[in-house]
Amino acid sequence: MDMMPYAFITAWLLPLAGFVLLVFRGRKIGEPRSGYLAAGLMITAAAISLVGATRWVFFGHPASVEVSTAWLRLGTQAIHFGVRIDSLTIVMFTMVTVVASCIFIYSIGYMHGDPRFPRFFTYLSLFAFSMLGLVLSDSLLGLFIFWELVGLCSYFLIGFWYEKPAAANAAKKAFIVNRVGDCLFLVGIAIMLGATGAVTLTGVFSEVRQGAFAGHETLLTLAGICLFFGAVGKSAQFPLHVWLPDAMEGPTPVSALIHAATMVAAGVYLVGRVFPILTPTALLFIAYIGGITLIGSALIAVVMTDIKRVLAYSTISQLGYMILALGVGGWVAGLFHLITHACFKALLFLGSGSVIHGCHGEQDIRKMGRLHDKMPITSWTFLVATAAIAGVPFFSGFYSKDAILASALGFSWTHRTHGLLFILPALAAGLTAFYMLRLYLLTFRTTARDEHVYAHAHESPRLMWVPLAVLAVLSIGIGWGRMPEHQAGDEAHAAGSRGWGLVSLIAEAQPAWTVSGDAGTHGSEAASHVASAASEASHAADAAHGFHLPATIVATCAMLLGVFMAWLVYKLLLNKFYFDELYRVTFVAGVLKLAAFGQWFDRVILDGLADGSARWVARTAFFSGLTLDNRGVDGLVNGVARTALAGGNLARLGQTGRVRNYLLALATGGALVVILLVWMS
Amino acid sequence: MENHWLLTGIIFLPLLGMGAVLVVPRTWIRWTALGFALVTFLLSLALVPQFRGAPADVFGPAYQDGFKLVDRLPWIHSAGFAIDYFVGVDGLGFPLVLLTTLICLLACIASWNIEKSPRGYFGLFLLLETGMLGVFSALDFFLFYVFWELTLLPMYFLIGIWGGPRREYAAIKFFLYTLLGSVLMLIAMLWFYFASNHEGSHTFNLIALSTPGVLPAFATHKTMWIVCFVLLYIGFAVKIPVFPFHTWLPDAHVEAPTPISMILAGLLLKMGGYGLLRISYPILPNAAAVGAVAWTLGILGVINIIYGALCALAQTDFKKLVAYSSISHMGFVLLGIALLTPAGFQGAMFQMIAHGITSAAMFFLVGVIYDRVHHRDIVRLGGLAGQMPVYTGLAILGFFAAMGLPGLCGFIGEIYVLLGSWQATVLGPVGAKVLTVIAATGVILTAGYILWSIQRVFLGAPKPEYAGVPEISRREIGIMVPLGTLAVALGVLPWQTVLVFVHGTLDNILRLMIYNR
Amino acid sequence: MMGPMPYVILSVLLLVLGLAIVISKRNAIVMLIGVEFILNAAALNLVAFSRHGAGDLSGQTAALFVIVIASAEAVVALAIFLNFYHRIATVDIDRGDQLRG
Amino acid sequence: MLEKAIFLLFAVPTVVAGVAILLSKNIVRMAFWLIAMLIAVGGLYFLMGAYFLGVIQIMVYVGGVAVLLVFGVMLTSRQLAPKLRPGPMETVWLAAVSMALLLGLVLSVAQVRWVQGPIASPNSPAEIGHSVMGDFLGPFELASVLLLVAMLGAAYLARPKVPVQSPEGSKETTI
Repeated sequence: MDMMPYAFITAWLLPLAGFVLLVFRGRKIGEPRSGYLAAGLMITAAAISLVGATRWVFFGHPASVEVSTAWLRLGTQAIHFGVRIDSLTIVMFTMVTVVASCIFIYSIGYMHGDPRFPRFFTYLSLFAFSMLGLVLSDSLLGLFIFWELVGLCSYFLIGFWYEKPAAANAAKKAFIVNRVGDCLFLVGIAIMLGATGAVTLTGVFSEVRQGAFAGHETLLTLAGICLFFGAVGKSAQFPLHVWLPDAMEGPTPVSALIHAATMVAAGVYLVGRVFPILTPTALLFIAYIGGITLIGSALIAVVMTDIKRVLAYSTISQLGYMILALGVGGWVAGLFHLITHACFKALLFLGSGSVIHGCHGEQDIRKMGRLHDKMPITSWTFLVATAAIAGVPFFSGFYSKDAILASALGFSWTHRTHGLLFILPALAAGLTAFYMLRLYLLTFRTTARDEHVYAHAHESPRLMWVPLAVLAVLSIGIGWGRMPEHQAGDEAHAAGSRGWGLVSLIAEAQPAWTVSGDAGTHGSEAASHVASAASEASHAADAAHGFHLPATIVATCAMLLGVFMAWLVYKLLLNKFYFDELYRVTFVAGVLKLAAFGQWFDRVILDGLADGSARWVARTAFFSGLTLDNRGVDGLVNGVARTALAGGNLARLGQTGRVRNYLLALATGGALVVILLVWMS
Repeated sequence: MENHWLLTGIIFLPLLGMGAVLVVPRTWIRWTALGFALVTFLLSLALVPQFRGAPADVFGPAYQDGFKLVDRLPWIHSAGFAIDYFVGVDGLGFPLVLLTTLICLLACIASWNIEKSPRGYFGLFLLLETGMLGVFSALDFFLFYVFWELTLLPMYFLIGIWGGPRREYAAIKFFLYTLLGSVLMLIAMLWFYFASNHEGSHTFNLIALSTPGVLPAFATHKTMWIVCFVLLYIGFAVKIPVFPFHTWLPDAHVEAPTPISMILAGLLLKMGGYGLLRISYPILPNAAAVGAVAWTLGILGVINIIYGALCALAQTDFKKLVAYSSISHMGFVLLGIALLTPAGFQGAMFQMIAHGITSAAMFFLVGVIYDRVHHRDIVRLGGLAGQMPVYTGLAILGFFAAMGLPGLCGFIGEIYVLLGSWQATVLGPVGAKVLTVIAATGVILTAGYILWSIQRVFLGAPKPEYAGVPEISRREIGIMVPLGTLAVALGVLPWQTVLVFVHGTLDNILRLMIYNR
Repeated sequence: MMGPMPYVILSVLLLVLGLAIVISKRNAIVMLIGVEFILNAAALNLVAFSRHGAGDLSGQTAALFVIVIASAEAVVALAIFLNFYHRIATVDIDRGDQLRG
Repeated sequence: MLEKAIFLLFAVPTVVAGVAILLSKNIVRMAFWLIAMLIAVGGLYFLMGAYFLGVIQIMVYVGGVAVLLVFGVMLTSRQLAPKLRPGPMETVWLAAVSMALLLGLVLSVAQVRWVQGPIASPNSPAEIGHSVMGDFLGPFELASVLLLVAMLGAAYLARPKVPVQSPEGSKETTI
């Protein structure tokens, strides 16, 4: 096991090597070769991590391995830079490398002919390095550093086609909105460092466990929420999700890699990592944010007509699922969904990229249709991903979504006041099935609505569809597995019934101790309703066992309903051109109204809020920068100067240069002296 | 104490260079200046070994023991005054001396295309370097003051003669502001001198003045140290510059020629922060620990951060934007110093070095554009990424380093200050935290103005009027490479590159504070 | 027998009158007239004290010098004013408020 | 008594002359009032027994300086149109200052307790000549130099400015 961390570190540094090579020699290396170089390094990294993961799973392993080196001292606190490897790291690392490999290969085909081809792989390599660093990092500070770096790569890649003002704007927006979250993340780190004197996760946990926050539970809650706000920004949760739809201005592989599979999931990963210190109140807050996000964006996705935007809102919705799962205590379920979602959403994006590529840049699904004939492989893989995300049994999404619903149901069952936390995801499950099937049907089935697009559509080259196939296989099979029966962290029952598959591997990493669990059992916090309620929820994963069946039934029903509706629409509107109008008069009118409202709210209120605050800042900036600084502060200073000048001028009045005035002054002075003398004598 | 000639040599070599520049033939002037700047830089590298080793050996048990390469000669010992030529460096002065020689070397290369009377330019330039080196190594208050004023004069002429259209206004403004500050400093200096009692006589010796008991009158009179602190503070605040003494900076920067802007932002502003750490805090530790003082300085620091960033956001003159960003960044220095935490001190010191690198880089980058398109209006720029890809890459590196991107030098300074000030106790349980949170929002604004200017300058469709703009030249790349390398090196290994040389001294200064005893 | 008192009082009157003339008149030539008043006041004083106080001739001699200097002054001043007049075509002394021609 | 009468006879015209000049607007009249004042002062010198001085006063002042002044007036009186008068504020201020000065000086003079010394006897020009060439030789020489310089200076200053053709012929210069 000793070599384990170093193997992963090697795999981690490979993309960095690619980045360094490409940044200095990119243009020399040229178009295809730079892509092959980056992809080759990435595949090597994936291979290393797969070997490592295999070894980890099949040859026994400790709970976690940590390697760190002294990095710096912050004041008096020594800060180490280290990596921490546990089952979750292994899973995430492998997922990132594998998905990234697929997307790197795909990009070679997709970006073919772009004048900045090497640059693209430079950024991708840097992104892969940063993302893997984020996964490996053992401290909050390390997480933050790579957190920012992935944000930077996201900035570069969204703005890759910077000639388009929309792309440049979207990139800027993404970065700045993320910075809002990061700012609070930083505050969270500051709280943690201030209270515990540690930034490593293990250090923080043990300090918190020993009562670093005793008597300051509110502060701990605040810290948790601050840290969570980092995730809100990065994982595009309400209300900071506004950047993600705009981020679709970037090239499609970027959307797949960064804005679907990996970077946006980093927020979920972060919440999962800091889960032990989240107080019940913080968890409840998280759960509700997730709930609002998932239903809102699912509604909006229904009315989107841009293929990538549908997927973007669907991504936000799915991330909401994960956040909600973590919020209700379904730690395993949330992270499980993260992995499955990464596979099928990457596949969906790559599929959409393939469609866009095949349709020569067309993104409007109203102009597509019957593309199944032209690009069968894309169509089939897309269908697989659609099934996965919709939650069709035996596809990966089914298992993970089922786990989430079970956790949510378990939570709601024990806390009836929070029933909404189950109803929302259940509803959204139906919506998901509906809008995804709608997307699939409109794109690949029905009729060809735009002859031009249809006529010129073609299947993508092999370089692009092979990754699709690989991801399709993953989208089906990755979710298979079984949870171990024993309670998490309960070593006594470890020998009981071993689970298998991905879910069991994730379950191994589940934190054994949590603040919320602790709060309930020790009663150190006042046994408020929320506290005790959520404390039990932290064991929702265990409780969920009993709720799996009902959750499955509900989810499947919702899914079937969604599918049925989509099929109905499809049947009704087959061969009809004005499908949107007919849409409205049929049964989905209400849903659509709601969706339209959601979209309006999103576009007008939230985006308006973001833009408005930007405008407000700009106005303040212009006021302070131009008016206040020039007229106020500088004016004050110049005022002093002007006063001095005026005083000088006043004095100059006497200085007329006229002999007579001087003489008069002289006489005045003389008179004064004489009178003074007379007076004194 | 034994005399080391190395430091004296470093300080006065540029002065020698000035003499040489004044006599060599016209065609040799640039090379002569460059040669002297280079040799000075190489000599200053010889300081590094002095600061390697165990912290206890390098920094000594107390602040007063940490000085290396001390050189001391009697200078003015008449009319009852005891003024020494007394120089030495510790962890505070050493990195700044090194930074000075480096930035001056780079600025000298950046000055290559100065056509207007180069003899005078390079002469004053080297004089300025001597002045700054003297400030960063003087240990006698009087000597410090002399060097402090010595930097003022060349700067005045360098802006006033080689500057832009409004150069006279800017130069006068700069001069008046700084003079105001230094006059107040002079009062405090004389006050210290006549209040001091070091082995039976008055003294200007900064080390002696920072020894407890040397200023007996100050031990009891609270008003006295507060007044002196305020006098010194205004002197240094003008240089940092702290709101509301900052308005000379944008004007001076906009009018100054590019290399002078590099020096002004990269080095001259550091004299303010250095002065606070070298003079105000060690001599008046009680004053610094007063809650009201810490509050004032902390709030002013936060105002600097936010206000500077807001002002930067509003500018359309590229150089003015960078100038305001300097104000914002120097706010972190002030905040870090004000709240009296080890991490804050380290962060402030690191931020000074980091800002020295990034601001020099940014001003240089702006100068590169200005040389090519002859204006600095951000609104009219755009799409340069297509025409000047290498330049764009370097510029983005420089700007992101300033923005505080992890892995680059700006980040370390900011996070040290923020994390340090969060833990401060001098403002009560909540005060420091509130300040920290407000300061942290400055990070968003920073991202705002940096990204917005990147977008407006580099991104977007290429504009036809800049079609023939030549790519950054080899000389200019040569200037950016050291700066970029340092930005990365300092960002990745902050401890090994900077903090290991300074932390002991900073801890010792902090230990001087009553507050920490 | 009168003392020096009336002379001194007269001299004071002449001084004040001369001063008033110099200050109030803008004509350069008239200013000279005022100056003559002041000089005569001084000379009157000198002579009076010479007669009633010192008892020797130094006062008278000094008065003689005053007359000499006054005439020299008048000559030079007139020359200057003529020059001034040629240049600016006025005798208004207030126009001569610049230190250059 | 006679002495007082004679004193008043001369003193009153000097004061009247001063006041008249102050109030007058005609520059030629002012010049004549000046002559009157100078003659009266000369009379006072006679009254005090300074006969030589009185003669000199009348000869140099009235014959020289006053005539010079009249010439000046003539030479510069081409434009008399604008009345050159001070502003009202200035006049008021001047009046106040003059009164204050007068009052102060008279008061201070009045406070003096005069010590009567020996009355100098009337003297001859020869005695004055001895005094000038004896005790006051230095000042005398200085005064003569001053007169010379004044004469030369006046001649130079009053000389008309004629453009002079320089030997090179191209440049016009004024000396």
